[in-house]
Amino acid sequence: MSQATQPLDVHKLREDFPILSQKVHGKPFVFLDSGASAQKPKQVIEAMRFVMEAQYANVHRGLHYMSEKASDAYEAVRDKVAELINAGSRDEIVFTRNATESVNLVAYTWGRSALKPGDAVAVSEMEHHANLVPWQMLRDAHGTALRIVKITESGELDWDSLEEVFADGKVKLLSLTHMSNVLGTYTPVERLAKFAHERGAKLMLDGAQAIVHRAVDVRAIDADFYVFSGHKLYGPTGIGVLYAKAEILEQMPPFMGGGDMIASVGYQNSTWAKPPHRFEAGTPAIIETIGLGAAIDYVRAVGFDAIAEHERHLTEHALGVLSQIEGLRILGSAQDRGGVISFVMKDAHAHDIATLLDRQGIAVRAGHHCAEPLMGRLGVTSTARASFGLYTLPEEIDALATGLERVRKIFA
Amino acid sequence: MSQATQPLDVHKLREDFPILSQKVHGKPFVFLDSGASAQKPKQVIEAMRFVMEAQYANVHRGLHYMSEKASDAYEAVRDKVAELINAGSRDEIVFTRNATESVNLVAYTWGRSALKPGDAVAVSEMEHHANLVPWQMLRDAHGTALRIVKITESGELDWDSLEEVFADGKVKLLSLTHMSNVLGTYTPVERLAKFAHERGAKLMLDGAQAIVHRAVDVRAIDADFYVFSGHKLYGPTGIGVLYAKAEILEQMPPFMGGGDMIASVGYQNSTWAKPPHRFEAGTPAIIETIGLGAAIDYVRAVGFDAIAEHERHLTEHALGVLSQIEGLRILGSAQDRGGVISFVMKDAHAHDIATLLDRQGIAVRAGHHCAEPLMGRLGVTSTARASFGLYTLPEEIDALATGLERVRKIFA
Amino acid sequence: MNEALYDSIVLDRARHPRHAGRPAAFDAMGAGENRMCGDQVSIFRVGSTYRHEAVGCAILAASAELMCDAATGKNAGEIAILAKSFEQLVKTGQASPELGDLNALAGIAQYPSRLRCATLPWSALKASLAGDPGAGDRDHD
Amino acid sequence: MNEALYDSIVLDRARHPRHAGRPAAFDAMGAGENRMCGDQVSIFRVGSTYRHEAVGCAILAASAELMCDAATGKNAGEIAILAKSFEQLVKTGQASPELGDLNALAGIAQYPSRLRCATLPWSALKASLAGDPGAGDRDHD
Ligand SMILES: Cc1ncc(COP(=O)(O)O)c(C=O)c1O
Ligand SMILES: Cc1ncc(COP(=O)(O)O)c(C=O)c1O
Repeated sequence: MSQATQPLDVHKLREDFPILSQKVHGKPFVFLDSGASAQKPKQVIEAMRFVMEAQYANVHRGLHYMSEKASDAYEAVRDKVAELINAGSRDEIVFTRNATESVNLVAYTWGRSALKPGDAVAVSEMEHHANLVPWQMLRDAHGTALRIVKITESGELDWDSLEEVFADGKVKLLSLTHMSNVLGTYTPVERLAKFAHERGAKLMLDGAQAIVHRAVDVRAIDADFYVFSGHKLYGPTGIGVLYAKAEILEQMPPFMGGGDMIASVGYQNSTWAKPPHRFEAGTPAIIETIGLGAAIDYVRAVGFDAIAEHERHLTEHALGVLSQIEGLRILGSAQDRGGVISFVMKDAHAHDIATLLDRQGIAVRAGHHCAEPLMGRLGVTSTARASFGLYTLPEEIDALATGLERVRKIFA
Repeated sequence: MSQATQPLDVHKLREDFPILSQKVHGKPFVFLDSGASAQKPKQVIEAMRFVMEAQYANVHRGLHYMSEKASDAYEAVRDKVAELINAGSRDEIVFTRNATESVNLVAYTWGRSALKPGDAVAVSEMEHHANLVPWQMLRDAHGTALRIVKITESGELDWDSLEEVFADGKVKLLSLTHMSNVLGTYTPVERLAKFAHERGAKLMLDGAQAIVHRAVDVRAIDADFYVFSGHKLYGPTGIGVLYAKAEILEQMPPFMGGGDMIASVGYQNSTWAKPPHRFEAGTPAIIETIGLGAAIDYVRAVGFDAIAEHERHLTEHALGVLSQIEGLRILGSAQDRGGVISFVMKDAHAHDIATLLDRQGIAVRAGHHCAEPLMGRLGVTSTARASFGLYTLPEEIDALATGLERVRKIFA
Repeated sequence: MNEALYDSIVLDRARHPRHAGRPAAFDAMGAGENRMCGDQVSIFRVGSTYRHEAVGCAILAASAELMCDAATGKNAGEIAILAKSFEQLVKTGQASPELGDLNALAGIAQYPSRLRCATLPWSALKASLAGDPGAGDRDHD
Repeated sequence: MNEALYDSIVLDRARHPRHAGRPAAFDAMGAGENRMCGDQVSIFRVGSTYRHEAVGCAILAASAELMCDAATGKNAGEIAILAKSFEQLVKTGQASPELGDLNALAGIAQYPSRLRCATLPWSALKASLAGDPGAGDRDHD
């Protein structure tokens, strides 16, 4: 265990999250569902309030004070995002609604222009629907193939399968999760980028989970596309990010048409603005983007090294205590894993687990986690999942274990 | 002037909008840019704060308390929107980012499935880019035609041109603004619906402006599609609405793929959820939707009759005082018009007008207002535009007039 | 801890079902599926008795069990009335005497997101009565 | 009211231009356009003098005028240095002696959204020097 970084003062950080002091069913609220969406610190809530109370107007086209203030605040977040992921330029950052829209944007625009019918897109067995369904839709509309890279029993990418999928040279895009929202697995992204690039394919990473837990450097990875959502990163809903390398973005046709994405419009023809504006049609999520900026400031002030270290401790602790529970099985055992743990219990269905834990104030998620095919691969219909945030306490994991013991007794 | 409705107590309402008491360049802030985006009442700011501080989690798939609370609050807004526009069912309400996305959604899904190459879409000369560019993109991708219905000198729809555009029976969609964001013109939507339906075409209305100023009844209009944005209706950014008749929505293929829009997902194939969820992929704009709900509650409590009456007075007053200013020309003189007034001034460019007014604390918009082709039609490159909200005072219009007199003297 | 929903009847019937398993021969069947969580249930009519095959949570299994109990010997009209009362029960949490053991599921009213677990067997039962095996509830939400 | 940007030089030159109008013959030209607001400007070099055709606001017109004044008689290297100083001026609002009358545009620094109005003629001038008439600034933002 590295001692290089100062451990988080989690109790102090928790004061920033008003919701965590709520009671649920009369019990202290134990929120273990950050993987679905994280809670918001006061700093984010305050930033959104501030813009609405003091600096609000529509952006970009306004020549008056409020519009300039709002535009500046909005565009400043592009710089913050670029810094967060170490993009080469702010113009490589496109604002979307969420990770899902980011993937769809790439599928609709790059997919339908850079890919030809017969080209293949490869994803893995452990993708979120957001990184599977858009490629099925592209396949059906555009004639590209869709290939599935297998995972091993431990829940890691199967490199033999990867080789196989790439064997005939048809794969032009490898689109993978950076961290599985079910198994917690981190994928070896630098190696994957090299692998894909050597074979003439681009690499897209679904960073919806990964962005939250560790520092991400898209240039060090050499990712061609990287997507994530603001709401999992302690920011508001309604705002997501697409990163793509400048030379790729420049070649991409627009996704949606409307205001702000054009260079000029005539009744018959229009020309497109340069990236990133080309991909941001209509009034953007101004307030939410500014909220995301505050979230980025927040996590960077806390520090990704400390967050990663904290979550590593939590995950180790959780794996330890959960493995003590009779009849409980943890899914996935990847070497490199983040703070997301899925499990099933003998005789107790995941939904019953979630409902019974809820009565104890403990929030976990139960279901297929938008990864239905992975459920089939794992031989289950659903799992219960506990996922951690920077505000999660080891005691909360102990409460989960106690709660699960009760569940076990009820169903024993 | 009807006396049926109680006049608004505007001074009292203004207390709900914290931003209006800001000073700008040391002057009282006169915000005449509500047509671009409206300011937010405390009630909306508070609703968003509340959800983030007390009831936040991801929606739909959660079996725990916070998720149920958030899901209930989110879905309740669908009912509020359905009531607001008198939709036949809550399932006819799709949440999007903004009006722009709503139009694009229809163009991508209904446009590419219900329209065949050779079919035509008709729009008017006074459309916002949001209701023009998506149809150009559809034309280029799908082979549909795009036709332009002319407007008259007064800035109203030219019915002869409309007849002409429909003459060969190829038009399958008439997509029109319900209220022009440049000229203020209201279009006669009931009559247009009848016209289109008699000729076998659907009617789509861009209600981005109209929804703010008067009560809208999509069933009385018999509109097939209706779109608007939350941020112009005193709600947050990042949330918009698409209404479509149930039987149309049911036939529409999905737009984006991902979580929440599926019935089942396999590695190879997926099936779609019923509307409206089919069109809402990924984590929705939960906080913003709840904010929109608060905005709807707010405007309905104020009352659309009173709002319409107030804005009619303001518009009359503004047309009166502005027409006194030497060298100022108001664009458009429609019989039925709302609280948006565009003008140009002899010798003073719209940008110079906006900058000089801003120095006096007065915010107006200047430019092409995302209606570049209309600028050409009107023979100008840009206009200055004052637009009103429920919080606008007649005195603010007088301040505008005084400011414009100064501008005139500077350029005289 | 308020675990009333998982009272002894519910747990007992979930773990020790009396009507589970596909009969060798049957007069009618109906199925229901909740694709969001993978719950599946089939209902089989054999004369005026019912059996089920339920794959899912305890609430689904117990609901299927207690429904088979209650439906036995009833005709379609009587079952329709029972189904209505049951729907009231799970929505309001108000027990009502004619529901007998089914009242054990009243607690579901506190868990709106679990409602479908309790009502899915009833959709499948209706489908079996309608003679349309596929007419069960297949929505995602 | 702080209307310093619209001081007498700026207004005077916008309304009474000395270098406006396309010359019958010229040695080089360059154009710039701001599509967001419709501003357009062309710059023509005739020997070592400059003329412009500016369609847009007063800031654009005045900037084109004062630039033509300042560029007259200068070579490409000198103009490049001047352009740099001008850029500093409009970004920082700090007047600097070598800019002479151009300092009248210092006030633009308070209006970031109007910056392009002042710099567009300079982009067009650079394009004319580069010998690429279309290389002017055509961005939308
Ligand atoms: C008439 C009209 N249509 C469409 C839009 C686009 O709205 P949004 O930018 O919120 O998508 C606007 C607003 O600018 C508008 O005024
Ligand atoms: C791995 C992964 N990818 C994509 C998504 C989709 O994110 P969103 O719903 O914010 O678009 C999620 C979140 O649910 C996720 O966990």
